[in-house]
Amino acid sequence: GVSLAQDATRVAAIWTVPVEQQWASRLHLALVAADERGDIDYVYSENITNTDYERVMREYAEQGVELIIGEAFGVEQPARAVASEYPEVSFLMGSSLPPAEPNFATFDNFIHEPSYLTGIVAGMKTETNMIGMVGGYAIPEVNRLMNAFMAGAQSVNPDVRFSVSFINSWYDPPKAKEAAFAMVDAGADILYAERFGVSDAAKERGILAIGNVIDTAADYPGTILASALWHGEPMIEKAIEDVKAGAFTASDYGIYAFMEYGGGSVIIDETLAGPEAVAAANAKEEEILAKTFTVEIDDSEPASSQ
Amino acid sequence: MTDTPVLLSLSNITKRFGALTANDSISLDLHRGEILALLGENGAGKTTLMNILFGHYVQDEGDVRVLGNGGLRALPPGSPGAALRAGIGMVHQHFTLAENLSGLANIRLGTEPLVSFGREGAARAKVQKIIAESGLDVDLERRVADLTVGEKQRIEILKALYRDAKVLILDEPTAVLTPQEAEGLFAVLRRLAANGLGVIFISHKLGEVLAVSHRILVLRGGKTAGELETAVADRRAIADLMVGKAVAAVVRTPANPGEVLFALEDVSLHGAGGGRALSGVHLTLRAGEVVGLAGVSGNGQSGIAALISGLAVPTSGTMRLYGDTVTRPDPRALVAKGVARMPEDRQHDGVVGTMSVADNIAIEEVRSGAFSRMGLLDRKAMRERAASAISAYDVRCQGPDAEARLLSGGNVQKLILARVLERGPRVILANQPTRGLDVGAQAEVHRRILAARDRGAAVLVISEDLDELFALADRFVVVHAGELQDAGPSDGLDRGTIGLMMAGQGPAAAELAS
Amino acid sequence: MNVRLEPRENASVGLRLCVSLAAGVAALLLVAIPVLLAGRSPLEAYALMIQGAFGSMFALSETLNRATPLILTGLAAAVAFRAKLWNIGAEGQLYIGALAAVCVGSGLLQLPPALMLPTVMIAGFLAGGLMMVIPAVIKQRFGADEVVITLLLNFVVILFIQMLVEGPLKDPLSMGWPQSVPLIAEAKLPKLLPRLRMHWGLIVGVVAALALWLMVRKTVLGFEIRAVGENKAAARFAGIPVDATMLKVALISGGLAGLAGVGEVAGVKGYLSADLSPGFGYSGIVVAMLAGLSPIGTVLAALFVAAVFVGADSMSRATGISSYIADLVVALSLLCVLVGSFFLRFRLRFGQQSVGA
Amino acid sequence: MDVVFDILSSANFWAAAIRIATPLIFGVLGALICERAGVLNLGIEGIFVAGAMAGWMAVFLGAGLWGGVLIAAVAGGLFGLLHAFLTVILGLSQHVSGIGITLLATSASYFTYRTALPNVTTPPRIVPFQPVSIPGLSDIPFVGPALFQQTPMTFLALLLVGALALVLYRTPLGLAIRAVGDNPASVEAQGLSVTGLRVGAVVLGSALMALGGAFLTMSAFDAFFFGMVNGRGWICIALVVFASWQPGKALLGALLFGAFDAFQIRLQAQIGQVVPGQVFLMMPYLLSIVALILVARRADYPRALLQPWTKGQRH
Ligand SMILES: Nc1ncnc2c1ncn2[C@@H]1O[C@H](COP(=O)(O)OP(=O)(O)OP(=O)(O)O)[C@@H](O)[C@H]1O
Ligand SMILES: Nc1ncnc2c1ncn2[C@@H]1O[C@H](COP(=O)(O)OP(=O)(O)OP(=O)(O)O)[C@@H](O)[C@H]1O
Ligand SMILES: [Mg+2]
Ligand SMILES: [Mg+2]
Repeated sequence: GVSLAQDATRVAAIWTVPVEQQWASRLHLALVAADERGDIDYVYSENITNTDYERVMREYAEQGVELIIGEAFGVEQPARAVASEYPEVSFLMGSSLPPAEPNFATFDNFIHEPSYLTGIVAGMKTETNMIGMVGGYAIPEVNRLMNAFMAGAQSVNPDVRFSVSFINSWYDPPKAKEAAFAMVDAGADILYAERFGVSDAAKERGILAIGNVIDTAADYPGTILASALWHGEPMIEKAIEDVKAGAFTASDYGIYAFMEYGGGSVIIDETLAGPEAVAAANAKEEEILAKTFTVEIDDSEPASSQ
Repeated sequence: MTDTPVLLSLSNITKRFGALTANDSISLDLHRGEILALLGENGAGKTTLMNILFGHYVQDEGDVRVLGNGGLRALPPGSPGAALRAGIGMVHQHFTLAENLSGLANIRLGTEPLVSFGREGAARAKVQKIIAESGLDVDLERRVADLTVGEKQRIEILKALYRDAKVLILDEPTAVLTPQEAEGLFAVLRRLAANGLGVIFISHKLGEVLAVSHRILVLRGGKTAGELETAVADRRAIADLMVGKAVAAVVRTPANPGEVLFALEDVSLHGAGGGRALSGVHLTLRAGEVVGLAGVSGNGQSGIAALISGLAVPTSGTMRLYGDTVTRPDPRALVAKGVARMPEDRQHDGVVGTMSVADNIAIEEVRSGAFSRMGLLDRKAMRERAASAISAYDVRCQGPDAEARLLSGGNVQKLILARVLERGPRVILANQPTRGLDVGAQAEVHRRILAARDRGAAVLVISEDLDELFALADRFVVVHAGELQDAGPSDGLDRGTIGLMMAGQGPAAAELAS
Repeated sequence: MNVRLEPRENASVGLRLCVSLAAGVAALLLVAIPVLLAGRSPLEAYALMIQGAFGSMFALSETLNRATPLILTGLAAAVAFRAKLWNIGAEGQLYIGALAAVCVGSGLLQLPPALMLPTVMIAGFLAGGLMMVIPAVIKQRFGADEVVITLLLNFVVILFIQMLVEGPLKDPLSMGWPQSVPLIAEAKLPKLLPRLRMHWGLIVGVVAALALWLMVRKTVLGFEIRAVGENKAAARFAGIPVDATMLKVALISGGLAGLAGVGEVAGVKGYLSADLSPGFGYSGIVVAMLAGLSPIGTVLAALFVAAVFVGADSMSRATGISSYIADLVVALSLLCVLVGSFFLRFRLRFGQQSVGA
Repeated sequence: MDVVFDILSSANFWAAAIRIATPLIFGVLGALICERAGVLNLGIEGIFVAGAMAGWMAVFLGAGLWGGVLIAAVAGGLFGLLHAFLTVILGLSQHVSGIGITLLATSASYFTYRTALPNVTTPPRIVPFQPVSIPGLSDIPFVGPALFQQTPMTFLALLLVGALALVLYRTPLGLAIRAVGDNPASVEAQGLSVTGLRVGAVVLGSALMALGGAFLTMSAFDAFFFGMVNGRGWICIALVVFASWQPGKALLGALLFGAFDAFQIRLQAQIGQVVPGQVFLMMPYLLSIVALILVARRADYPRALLQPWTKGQRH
């Protein structure tokens, strides 16, 4: 029942994680930016358990929010049910399932392409031929990026071996750090930093790390070899535009994470990687953008090399 | 004694608990070198008065003054620390020892600055000196948990003496001691009093009081009932003062033993039931006979009680009830077969405090048809049974629905009597049946036990109070170090013989020695 | 003039109401602190809290929906704590109950609808119960503290569930997400009202509370549980099979927690995942203690905790205050009610009044 | 087998074990003090969070690292004071109060963090404690690297084990704490204050617990995360039973736990997904349970644990 601002679209986000979490933070930042520009009126709830998720969706829908952004991964059925009951509201939800007519659009962080490119850099740079990878949980959106990275590394260095472990927590940097240390002790000279804490271990041991989703190079000078970045802006801006234009449809917004839309990019520290690796990565990037090469999407759980 | 200076003076102490006035304007003086006995029925207010004196409780009215430099000074209420500093030491009715610490640690507790090092040696030397002077011999380094009750009590007294107490309060110190230990304690008290200590001594045992005290103060219902010099007092007068009316003596008629109802044949018991193991025990209980089991606490009484209670099964040997072998221990089955069991510690094992009187009376038979049908309780039957028990056994309480925890000790015992005797049992275990009860309550329990015997029940009385055993038992057995010896009919026995057998000498040797 | 504490024999209904009310007011006053810190008006926040918990049919149904598992886990704690069996493991038992529901209810078993639901519930009850019987047996056999064991088992169970939903139980249609195969329609608890999440689990909870209440007051088993809980030694002496009674308590307690899991999986979610419960097991302890371990009180306490949480969470959204305030409000309410319970057990006496002896 | 030997014989492994054990050492010592005095403190998990948040926030706002440690301890102590007020002074249920404290401390910490820093996405960082290396000692083979990859807080934790053992077994204060957890009447009868001792012990113990949390944000890592305590507090509750309430064994228990965790992390990284990762993660908990079963018979519970004490009341 609150009266709406004239032109600002009311947008609500519902995160199952704190907004610090890398994944949520990319969209959260884009939404905050849109809010600051005055395009939208942004509110959010963080750390909402899946048990509460449906209620929160309904509360926002009842409040007259026009666009609801969130994650349906753990609540696919109820989220879709809520959407069908509020046809006037647009839903843009992280989901592994297809969109649902008329108002339930989906997305995910499809940055497997830049991940593949970081794999190329890592594969060329590793001297011990051993790369350590520490993840939170083995879920598709994590597996996908890890698998692309591994494929990229193997494409340039068939001898490379991977050591993979999951710490079973999204937020336990001390533990992630310990897992990373273990990999360094086992001979890894590059760490794939899916979680906070891994790059810290790399920095402390003076080896290199691969960033994921966000750019943390400034925090770890001399450590981040390359990062696969996710940019929420293209998708968020597209969605807001669609809502404003009344053109929001139940489509897959996941494509806006692809490199061709600017939703994914790779950033390489040339002083660390050296020109050769940069060149190899750039060449592959050209192929991807030219659609002569497609990075395979593989959601299966990655495993250590035997 | 009244020529020595007053050490301690209580004036007009009043203490209420809700509607109950536990102490009603009580005054007393204690002199140097005096042993004052404080007597009274259960609940007369003795412990309460001492708790006020020691600062555990805060009195509602009145004050406590203690001799300090330059005369009597008022003690701030409610501070055990202040009482200790003023030279008051207390041995509580229930020991106040940390069982996980050594005796020495318990003695030192609270006597040194909290953060300080290396004072243990000096403390040990001081305690050892006190031990040498007082004869309170005990191993200071053992954990209190591993000490006997007598030793724990010595630690308690040492605690007071270590702080240079001028006044020593002992609340029922002999309730848990063997006669020999009690004698030892009296010797110590006399010696301490001779050195100028003032002693307040609470007891229910008139013999002790007459033997050790100089003066007697009797409380009744929270008021001072009277005061007399021990030299001019006799049992009868004291008992009458305590109860307010004459206490009729219980007379035991000669027994008429019948068939054997219960027997232990060469029974050994290890580990179970706590306490010492039993080895090769023979015991027979006959219809119409009371057997008294004497022994220093901890020699195997608890094992025998556990066997008859159905809480333990013999490791070897045979236990027979009405001639049949009992193979599995099961209190319920024994109860159903007519065994009545009175637990040693009635508050701990006898009643569930937060359940009602009716519940506690029905508890042993709650599964029987008398109180339940198809798993559903028959509340009405339970309440009716409780109502009749309350009136038949004179259990003082608000009614069948009153919580058992609100009953006094004596009334709990009556409740248990009502529970077990009302079924007309054929075998009765009476374990410490009157411990802590006053003379009036004692007489009542004794009467009930003898009445059951006369009805034809076989009774085993376990007691540390030889007076009680001589009052009840037709025949004596003595337990020592887990072995049971027959001492024969009580008529031919004297205390000395029993005492020697309790100390481990065979009946023949005991007879010779006596 | 001095102040003293005196125990009360029992508290009157009026006093109970007053104390509850005072605790509620105190909690609200405390909640004002974080609300003010966040720069909002407490009065507005209170109104929004009430509206969020009861303001609409939807809000009310959400409150009841959240109360449902809390009733059952609260009862699980209440029945165990009465017997002095410190079951801190309701969280794990809840998951095991849910697991059992999925095992029998996801198509493996084909039963007529009338039999399917009872089977699912019995399976959940037994599985949860067994999960508590294990620590109870360990306690009896080895003397190991059940507080710690049940607490640790919670972690083990959740990892075990994760393992299953990533492995053998994983739904092939879940697009790689770690969740179990869904329950078939016959195994689901029907909704109470269309379009609202409230389901029959609520009725199960209330019936369970009534059954427990009857059990405690009217049955031999209840009698024995009370006796064992209040004084084990006296119960043993009186011939009550203490160990067997404890195992029955464990089974009932764990079983109720297991039923909570069945409710969540069969009434709300439809499949099992490792995030089924946001700590309902732990909240159950709070609920039970607030209720003074009374079965009927547990229902009310569960409603209270649920309403506070749902109301505060909704308020955080309406005011833009961080949603962490919801847990903060629950915690403050809990502590206030806890302090209130003190005044039900004791009365303060001022000065020296004379009481007729 | 070779893998196992390789892991166990590496100094880095032992360094990791000690590092992982450090917050547990703080926590288990804290729980030990509380329980020795007769008070179970299930607030530990929340107090860890409060310590992690308060210490980090203080440093972030410019307090300096040791200042942060102090603030964390104070924050823990305050929650301890609340727990003591509820359980010691009012005699309320220790279980419920503890769980309430956990809920309160956790949510208050999160709320404060979010209200103070509303717009962070990457968590802000501080410069944490750095490993100290002592010239000479650090060069001793094996021991040197294992011990001197550690930060000052680890040394503080080790120091506290000794200090606590000293206080508990060598001072009258320790005597009094052990006595009050066994039989409060013994303490009162000797003129000491049961309430004072218990409140003191709970406050002190809670302060130590908070240091366990502070270690996570100020030594093991450099930022505060929601949920980062991740059950470490609860583990301490188990460890204290395992340790039979003795500081030396508490250290041993924490180190064993740390070693096992470090071991499973390494094994997981090396032998990979032969068995599901959860099996490794379960191991520390299952082993704790097994250990508890083995020590239970000999465990020497403080007899007055969970028993409230009200002066002038019958007990
Ligand atoms: N904790 C308590 N709180 C309130 N009232 C109590 C409490 N304990 C005992 N009472 C009251 O005091 C009365 C006497 O109890 P107590 O246990 O002292 O028995 P007693 O005086 O030793 O009597 P007896 O001679 O029968 O052993 C009880 O009837 C009860 O009403
Ligand atoms: N803390 C208490 N709360 C309530 N009532 C109490 C309390 N302490 C004592 N009473 C009651 O005060 C009365 C006097 O008790 P007290 O313990 O002083 O008796 P006593 O003379 O020592 O008896 P006994 O011979 O059984 O030791 C009893 O009725 C008892 O129940
Ligand atoms: Mg009495
Ligand atoms: Mg007394």
